[in-house]
This record gives sequence, structure tokens and C-alpha cells, in this order.
Amino acid sequence: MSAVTLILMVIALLGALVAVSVRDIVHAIFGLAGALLALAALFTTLGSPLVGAMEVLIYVGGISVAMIFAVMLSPHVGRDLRETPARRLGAALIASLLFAGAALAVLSGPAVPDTPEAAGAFDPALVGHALLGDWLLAFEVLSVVLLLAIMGAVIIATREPPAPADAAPAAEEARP
Amino acid sequence: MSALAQIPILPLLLATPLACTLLTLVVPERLIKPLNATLSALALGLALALALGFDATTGGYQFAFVRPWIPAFRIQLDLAADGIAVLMSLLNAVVYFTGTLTMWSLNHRTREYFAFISLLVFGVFGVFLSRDLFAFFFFYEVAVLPMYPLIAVWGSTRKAYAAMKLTLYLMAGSALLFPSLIALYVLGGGDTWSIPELARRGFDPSVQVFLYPFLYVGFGILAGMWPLHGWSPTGHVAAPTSVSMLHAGVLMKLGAFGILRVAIGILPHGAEVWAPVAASLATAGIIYGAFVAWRQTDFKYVIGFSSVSHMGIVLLGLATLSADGTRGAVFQMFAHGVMTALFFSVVGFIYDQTHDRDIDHYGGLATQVPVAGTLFILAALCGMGVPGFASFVAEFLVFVAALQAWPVLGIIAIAGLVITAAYLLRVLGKALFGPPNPERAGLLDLRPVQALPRVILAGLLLLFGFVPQLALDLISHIGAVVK
Amino acid sequence: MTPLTAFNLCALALFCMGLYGVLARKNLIAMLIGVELMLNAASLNALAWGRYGLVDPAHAAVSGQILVLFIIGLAAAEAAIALAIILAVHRHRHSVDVDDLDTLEG
Amino acid sequence: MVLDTPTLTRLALAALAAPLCAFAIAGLALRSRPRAAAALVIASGALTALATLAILALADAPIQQVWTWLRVGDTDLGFGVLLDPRSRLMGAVVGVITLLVQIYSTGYMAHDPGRTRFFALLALFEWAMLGFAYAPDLLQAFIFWELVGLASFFLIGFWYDRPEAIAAAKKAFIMTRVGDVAMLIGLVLLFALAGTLDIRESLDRLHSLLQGHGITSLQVEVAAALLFVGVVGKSAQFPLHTWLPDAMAGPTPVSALLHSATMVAAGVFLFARFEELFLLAPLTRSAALLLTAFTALLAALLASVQVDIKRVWAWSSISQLGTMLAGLAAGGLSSGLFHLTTHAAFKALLFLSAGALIHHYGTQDLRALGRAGARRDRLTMLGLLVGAAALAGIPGFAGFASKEAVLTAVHDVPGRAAATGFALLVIGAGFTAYYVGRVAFLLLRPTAAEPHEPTPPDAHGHPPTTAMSASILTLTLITLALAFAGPLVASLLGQPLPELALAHAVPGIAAVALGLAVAVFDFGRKSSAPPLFERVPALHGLLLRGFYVDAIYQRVFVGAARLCARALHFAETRLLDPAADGLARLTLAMGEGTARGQSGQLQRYIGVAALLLACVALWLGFAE
Repeated sequence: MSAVTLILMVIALLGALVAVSVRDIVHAIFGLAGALLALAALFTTLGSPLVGAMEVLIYVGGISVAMIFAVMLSPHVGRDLRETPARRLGAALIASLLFAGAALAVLSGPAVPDTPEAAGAFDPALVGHALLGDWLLAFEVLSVVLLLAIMGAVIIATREPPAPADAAPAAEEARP
Repeated sequence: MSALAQIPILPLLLATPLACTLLTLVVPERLIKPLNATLSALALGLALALALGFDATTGGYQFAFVRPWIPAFRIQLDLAADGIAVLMSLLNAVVYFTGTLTMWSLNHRTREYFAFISLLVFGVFGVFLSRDLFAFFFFYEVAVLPMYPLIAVWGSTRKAYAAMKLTLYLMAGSALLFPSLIALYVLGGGDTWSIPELARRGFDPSVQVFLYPFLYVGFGILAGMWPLHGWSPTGHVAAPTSVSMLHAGVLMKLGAFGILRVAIGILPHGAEVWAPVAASLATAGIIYGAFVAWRQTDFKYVIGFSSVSHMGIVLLGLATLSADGTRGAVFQMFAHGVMTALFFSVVGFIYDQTHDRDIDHYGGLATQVPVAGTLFILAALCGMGVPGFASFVAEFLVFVAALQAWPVLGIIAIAGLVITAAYLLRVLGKALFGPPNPERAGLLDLRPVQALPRVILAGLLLLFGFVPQLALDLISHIGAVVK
Repeated sequence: MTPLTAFNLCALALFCMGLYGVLARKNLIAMLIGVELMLNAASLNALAWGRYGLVDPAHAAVSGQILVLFIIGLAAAEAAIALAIILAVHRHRHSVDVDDLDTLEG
Repeated sequence: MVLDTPTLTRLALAALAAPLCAFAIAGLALRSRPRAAAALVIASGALTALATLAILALADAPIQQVWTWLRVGDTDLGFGVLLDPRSRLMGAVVGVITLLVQIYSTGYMAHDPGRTRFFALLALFEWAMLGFAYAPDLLQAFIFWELVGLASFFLIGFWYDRPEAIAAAKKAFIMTRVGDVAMLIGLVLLFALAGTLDIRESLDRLHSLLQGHGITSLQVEVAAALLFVGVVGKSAQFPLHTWLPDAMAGPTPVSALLHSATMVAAGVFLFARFEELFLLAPLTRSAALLLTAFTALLAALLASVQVDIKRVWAWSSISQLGTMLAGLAAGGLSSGLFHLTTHAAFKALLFLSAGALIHHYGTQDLRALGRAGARRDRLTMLGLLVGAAALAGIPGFAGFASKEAVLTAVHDVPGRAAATGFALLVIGAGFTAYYVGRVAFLLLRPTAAEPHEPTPPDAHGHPPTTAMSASILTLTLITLALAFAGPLVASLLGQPLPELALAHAVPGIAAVALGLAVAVFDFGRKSSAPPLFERVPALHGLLLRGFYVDAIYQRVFVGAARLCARALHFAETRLLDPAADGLARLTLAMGEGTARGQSGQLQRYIGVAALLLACVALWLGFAE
């Protein structure tokens, strides 16, 4: 295991830490972007440059930017994220319990091979063939899903809010 | 017979109420009642044709009509009628027809009411005529479920409570039934749902002993089995007239029919092992229902608890597992069905005028409304098991069989006749006889058109009382379960 | 510690951080950030397993990558929808505090 | 002349069919035409009377003709006629008495708005009773036995707007039903023992089975005892006797019919029909003898203090039924049935003439009737006195011959039980003479007025009509004639009446003479001394209340049944229903509890899910 890999891991984890802990949402998004970049690099070290590139393009370039736009478009969307200590403690407890349990399982699990496959097998061309061969149906479905998601997002985001008089009693009714 | 055999009479009989449901939903408002009357008369005619065309000398299943339904699970629409099914279909058709006529004055959500009623009747026909276990259960649920809206929307006293109670009890029964039926399918080889085929294959004795109580109790709840009868008097009381008629007259018979056809039919050994328990519960129901009916002040509660008592006689007859007892039980199902239908139709007629069912608030009804009063008296006489009425021969057969199978239980059950006489005569004495209550002076008697359905029911009671052979011929092929 | 185990642990840590974010944050966008972290943790695992031949031995070379590609595609769709919903909610309620959004309560 | 079998069968069927048709037509079609209904019913009654008389007189060997009514499995349940001496005699009694009562009713019920119903029910009553008398098999016997009870329910409760009539009818139906239940069980047992529903065949088989040890004598005893309980209920014997005096709430012609030829006679006839069975059951027979003789005495005592003329006759019926049954239990078939026949005539006569007086003077109180001038209705009083003489057992009248025959039959039975029964019967006969004398003197020699007298509903203030008088006259003649019918009955039944030895007859005659003498002493003189029983007020009160038997029943049995009903009603409303409701509420509460966890807050759901996942992971980790 190379030092590069290790460093990348540390960067990713630090970015993630920033993403979930800082009080400014914009900072958090930048933390996320950092972690994602490190992950993209890790993907490349795992012999998958194509995936790493997609990660950068879609996540860092798409999703993160969309988040920043969303924050910018909606005023006072929590530039000041303050959670109660109890809430953070509870979340941390659950997360660390899960981490402890799963780490224990990983470490005490059966031995796994530590020899990576030959890098040649990770030719992007192969991926392309597989994607348009065996996985063609899933690929097409995914494209439809994406299309629908975009259309849905447009519809949801552009619908005018109903008159508050209607909305309020509906909310009241829902509360028993 | 040969000409009749060409007509697929069972699918027609099943399709009539279903068609009625669908047509009721679409025809104009003013045509709903004529449509229902016509189609229920058609169903009655088909049921009569079925009874006349049935060859009682050969017995067995006749008029078979088999089509695949869900082939993947070998589920079939397997319609066939044996004598019991013929008799029960006749009962259902009679109560359907007369019940429809008694609701002529309904004007609240007529469309939905008649749609639900004919759906219920469709389910009941399906149960009686299905030889396929899955279809049997399917139709059983179709028959049971419309009760909830029918009571909750068109009912009276504590209708929401009664409807919910009824539904919960019956769902509890179904919850016992459904897994048991699947168990029968799986343990029976997993390749057939046919009831006769499953019965022929037989089951391991330990399986029978384990499964039988589930089936018995599951069906028994619908049959008003003590002590799980609580839904039935409350439901009777709350339901509108024709629903009460169908409910007590036909629906409770589904439970007894299920016990006979499925529980005893497929698991005879289990039935034999559990017979003493079943007979004891039935006897307890006879006595308990009669005593509790004695304390009631509401007309419909009296009849409701009398149903518990009379269904106890049915269950006692079934529990004897003898030929005579089973015949008596099936005949009693028919007699009790017609009788309670008559009871509820007359009580409903009076209730519609006064909105009061307290027997202490009446008196001298026989003077005030002689026709309705006479019909009620006839029903009460049938309830007491007086000779000349259909229930006499039925109860006699059950009692003879019970005395032979369990002398002590038989004697207790026969002693119930005294209590039955006491509570029915109490109602007659308070409400029908005695000095007329001046507050009820304005009561109208039945007009001829209104009397027609009730007179049909009373006439059937007398007809089958004087010529019980009509019914007994149909069910003469019932054999003893345990020789 | 083998490299694979290291990748697994790293992914696990990312996942748990994401979980922490989802649980601790009240802001919807912040929660979305946590979700993205969890998804990426899963992707990292999938790639690592693919690299070390634990995914679908017949097509070990590509299966892990394809899986991750699909995850990324779906994540894009998910993020688009989620952001749209967040904007819509914000317009309705003038809040993206998840504690206020309990109309699903039974 | 003897008629052939098909003719006799046809006659019997006609006798059965006529009243049923009359009932159906009168009840359904002639509701608004009472005259036509009455005419129709009387025509059917006349036809039946003629047919039954012809069957009585013109038959020879027993005839049994059965048609299948229904077939259950391999068992045929038959409907048919059995014309043997017993049923021929009973049928003729039913036919003649019913006809006379129907004719009488045209006058008696002339003003009643419900007389169509009345005549229809009379026809139903006759049909039921005749069907029972001619029944050749157990099921048919039971069916018509029940129908007799049903018809008498409707007739006792004829004036159904009067609560006491309804109460009496209810009581009659329920009390006899207690007997019916026992009888049904007995019949089923008999069927199980003998394996056939045919009455005569089953009795024959019982005999041979008992000899061949196919069945035990205990089984026969039990069957006989159960049948006897049915008899006790129907014939109003102690302890199921309290319904009969109350049954007076019906119209008087109904009482006449009920007490003579139908209803109560059905019990006696059942005993006679199963005489062979009872002969095989000596224990039951002894018990029956004692019980019925005791009833005869008890009822005679109670009759001695009544002031309501119909009540006197009612108690006297119970007493006389006890006498008949004692005779039958002693094995005196012809004595018992002879007494049934004479009693049917004179008791009908007594009720009809009492009815004529009530109709005329508007009261049922003996003293009031006397004061009002009952003695001026000469024909009615003649009939009443002839009937009374027959009831008292004055030599030369019908009752004397038959009662002496019964007494002799009981006397001829060895054993202490029979001796006790004989003593009870003799004392009973003495009291019978006493209360008969009392009635006669109270009617003929009026006493001082009482302040308050209620008017019964069948008062119309005119002397008996021609139809009523004609019936009374006919019955008077029949009663007089029956005094000499003993040998005829005996030869018909094939069992000679026991020889009337002087030694046996003396106690009976002496008791009657003594009773009459006391009656003369008490009521025949112009004296202010209180009569026999009123000198002991405590006893008088006890007798007036029937030894509190009714009250005890109300307390014990009715009370117990009511208590049972209350308890079960409590169980239903307070235990079973709440249990079900509680179950439902528990389910609801569980649902609500679960729903509370469903806060709608996404993070809680995720948190819980993650926690569970963590637990699974931990478990897996430690398990490895």
C-alpha cells in the first residue's frame, strides 16, 4: 500500500469531517468537494481512471455546484448550522457504534486476497463494451431515470406555492 | 334433466348477483329497485331450477363447471353443487329475493346499498357452489366484507361499534382460516385445491388433530359458536332489515357450511377427536343463547340471541358426525335461515314506523297489526320447534342423533326447548298479546305488496314443515362421517 | 493490514461520517451532503472489491466499475430531485429544518 | 255389521281431514264471515263425530295403515292410523264431545268479535287430538301431542288482550313442555331399545327383548318413567298440576273441551296406549299409582274450598285424572278408560252448564250465582245436577260405575303401595262427594250477599240459547246412558271390568255417603255455622293457596331460571363483551403506541435503522 493512497485516504476523511461538522453550509460543501476529489484520485489508484473522471465530472462538477446554487438561491438556508449537543452526541454514538461493529467484523472477517488484479484488465474500453453489452438494459433504464429526474426536478422547483390559507389547515389536519 | 344439463346453471346463478352489482352501479336511480327485484327473482328462479334439476337419486356433485382461474397455483373456478349446496343456494336466493322486496322503501344511498347487498349474495353463492378451496375462501371474504359498510352506513343502534366488532371477529376467524387452508394445500401435496380431492387423499392423523381446531373455530365464529358469538347479536341489531335477514339467515350458515364441507369433510379424524369439545360448546351455546335471549328487551336482541341458540343446534348436529345429525343440522340451517329472515323482516317493518324496538313499549300488536302479528307468531312457533314448521323435523333429527352420541349433552340440549318456549312466549305475551298500547294506535299493517315477501317466508316454513321430504331428499345422500 | 482492509476501513469511516451528518444535521442540504458521503463510501468499497477480485469473478475487471457508474448516475438524479424538493419546501415553509417536516407522522 | 278395512281407513282419514280443512279454510278464507266459519267447523265436527262413532261401532280386528311421511336415511317416518279398541274409544269420545262443544259455542260465543278464530282453533284442537288418538307410531304421537298443547295454548289465551289469559296460556305451554321434553327423551329411548317407531311392534319387541335379556329391566323402567313424566305434565298431575286451574282464563267451552276429551285426556290416553310398557315396569307403575292417587286426594281437597265454579271443576278434573291414571297404573285398562269416557261426558256437561250460568248471571262465584237465582234455569241446573251426581259417584250414575271399577282395580293389586293408593283414592272420593254437595247446595240455597264481585268477560245476561240448551240436554242424556256402558267398554277393550265385590265397594260408597252427609250438614241447613274447612282458618288459607305449590314454583324454579338468565346475561354483557372490546382496545392501544414512534421525523427513522444495523454489525463482529 503506497503512501499516496494513504495520504489520499486521509485527505478524503478530513474533507468528510469538514463536510459534516462545520457550521457554514458553504464550507461544508467545499469540504465535501475536497473529499470527493480525493476519492476520485483513489479511484484512479484502484485502476479505474474512467470512474475517477466521472466522479470529478458529476460529483465535484455537478452535484456540489448544484448544491451551492441551491444555497445561493434560497436566502437564509442555514448559513449558520447549529445543532444541539444532545443531537450531535446521539448521532455520534450511533455512527461510532456502527463503525466499531463493522470494523470489528471487517478485521475479524475471513482473510481476503491482497493481490490486486492486473491493471490491464481495467481498460476503459472494456467498461464501455460491458456497459453497452451486458448492461445495456440497465444503462437505458438509468438514462430514462435521469431524464425523468430532471423533468421532475424542473416541475417541482418551478411550481408556484399554494395560497397559505390552504396550506395551513392541511398541515393542522395532519397533526393528530 | 338433459335439457337443463345443457345450460351452465351454476355460472349463471353466480353471475346474476354479480351482474346485479355492476348494473346497479350504472343504471339510473329510478331503475335500481326494479332491477334488483328482477335479478333477485331471476336468481330465485335459477336456484329453484337447480333444486328441481338436481338428481337426488344419484346425489353427489352435479352441474360441474370447471375453468382454470390462476393456473400457476392450480386454482380453479370449480363450480359444482351437491344436495347441501342446492338447499343452501335455495335459501340464499329466497332470502335475497324477499330481502330485496322488504327494502323497497329505502331512499338513502340506494345505489350503494343494493350494490353491496348483491355483492354479498354473490359471495355467498360462490361459497356454496365452489369445490375449490381457494375459491371457497375468496368468495367467503367477498361475502363477509360488505357487512361492514352495510351496517356502518345504513344501520341503527351503535352501528359503528357493531360494524367494527363484527368485522374484527370475522377477520379473526379469517386469520385462523387462511393459514390453515394454505397448510391444507401444502400438506395435501401442493398440487390441488380441490376439496373432494383433498378429502380423498386424507391427512396424517396428527396433522388433522392439529389443524381441525383452527378450521373449526375460524368457521365457527361466523356460525355464531359460543363463546365467540359476540359479534352476531350486536350485528343483527344494528343492521338494516334486509342485511339482518341475510346476515342471520344466510351468512351464519356459511360458517356451519364451512365446518361441514371443509373442516369435517377434509379432516374427519380431527373432527372425531374434537367432537366432544365441539358438542359441549354447541350445547352451551343452545342453553346460553336461550337464557340470555330471555333477558333481552330489544326485539332484535331476542332474535339475535335466539340465533346463537338455534345455531347451537346446528353445530350440535354437525358434531354428532352421524348421518341423521348432519342431515338435521343442514335442514336446521335452512329452517333457521327462513325463520330468522321472517323474524327480522316483520320486526324491521314495525321498527321502520316507530323507530323503537323495546318490547315493553308495545302490546297487543296482534290486534293492532294482525297480519304482521300473525307472521311474527308463526316465526315464533317455528322457533319453538312446534310440529308443522320446518324446524321441528330438523331439531328432532339433531336431538335424536345427539341423544345417541352424547346422552347427557342431548338431554341438556332438549331441555333448552323449555327455555326457548319461555323466551319466545315472553315476547309474544308482552308485545303481541295483552292490551293494545294506545301510544301505538297509529301503526299501519302490512299492505299486500309488503306482505308478499313475508308470506313467502312463512309459507316456506309451513311447506317444509308439512313436507320435509322436499329438503330431506336433497340431503339424503349425506353419510355418517364416522361409521 | 492488507490494502483491501484499509480501503474497507476507509470506506466504513466515510460511511459513518456520512451517517453522522445525516443524523446530526437539521438542515436538509447538510443532510444531503451526508448522504453523498455514504454513497461514495459504498462506491469506494465496490471499486476496491472489484480491484481485488471479490466482485463477480467472471467479470471482475469491470463489474465494480459499472456498479459505481450506476451509483454515480443515480446519485445525480437523486441530488437533482432532492435539491428541487428542498427548494420547493423552502418556498412553502420558509424553512429547511427537518424537524418541522413531520407531516408523515402516523 | 262390520265395515271392511279400506272403508274404515277412509273413514278415519276423513275424520282427520275434515277438521284440518275446516281450520285452514276458516282461518284463511272466512276471517270476516264468522257465521260461515262456525257452520263449516260444525259441519266438519259432525262429519268427524259420525265417522269416529262408525269406527267405534263397526270395526272388528285392529287395523293399522301407515304411509311414509318422510324418509331419513333408512328410517321411514310414517303417518297413518291405528284403529284398535283404545283408539276407537278415544276417537269417538273426542268426536262427540267436540261436536257438542262446537254447537254450544255458537250460542256462547255469539257476541265475541274473534269467533271465527275461535271456531278455527276448535277444529285445530280436534284434529290434533284425533291425530294423537289414532297415531300408530311414536313420532306421529309426539307431533300431535305437541299440536294438542299448541292448540290449547291458543285457546286458553283466546282473549289475548287480557294479561291473565296470556299468563295462563304461557304457563300451560311451558309446564306441559317440561313433560314433553321428558317424553321426547323417553320416546327416543324406546326407539333405541326397540329399534322401531311402530308403537305396537315396539311394545311387542320390548317384551321379547326383555325375556331374551336383550335389554335390562332398568332401561324399560327409565323409558316408562320418562313417558310418565310426559303424562304428568299433560294430565296436570302433581307436581306439574298448577297450570290447569289457571287455564280457566280461557272461554268456558274451551275449558269444557280441555278438561274432558282433549289436552288432559291426552296424558291418560298416552298411559293407556303404552299400558304394555308400564306393565313391564313395576317400579314406575307403583310410583305412578301412588303419585296419581295422592294427586286425586290433594286436588279434591283443594276443590272443596274454591268459590269460583270453574275452579272447583278444574281441581276436580285433576282429581279425576288422578283416579283414572291410578286405575291404569293398577293395570285396569278398561276401568281407567271407562272412567275417562264417563268423566269426559260429565265434566263437559258440568262445564257447559256452568258456562250457561256464567253467561246468564255474569259471575263465576258460586254464592253469587246462587243468590242471582241459578236454580231458576231449570234445564241447566238439571244438567249440572246430573253431572254432579255422576262426579260424586252416587250409585246409579255414570261416575259411580267407573270410579268403583277403578277402586276395585287398585284394590286388587297386591302390595303396600296399592293399598296406600286405595286409601288415598277412597278419601279423595269422600271429599269429591263433599265438594259436589257443596256446589249443589250453594247454587240451590243462596246465602247472604258479599260486598264485591267482579264480572267475567263472558257475561251476557241472557238465558242459554237453544244451541247451548240442546248441547247440555244431549250431554245429560249421554251421561245418564253411560252409567250402563261399563260392560260395553270392557268387551270392546277385551278386559272385563273387575267384579264389584261388596267388600271392595263398601269403603268407597261409605266415603261418598259421608262426604255428602257433611255437605248437607254444612250447606243444607239454615245455620250460621261455618263449613268444615273454614273452621280451621290456617288449613283453609293453605287450601285456598293450593298449599303454596305455585308460589314455591315461582320462587324455586322460575326464580332459579331467572337467576340463571341474569347470571348469563351478566356474563354476556359484563364479561364476554367487555373481553372482546378490551381485546380490541388493546390492539388499538398497541397501534397508537406504535404510531407515536412514527413521529414523521426522518432522522429518527434513520437513527433507529442505523442503530439496528450497528447492533447487527456488532453481533456479527463478535460472532466471527
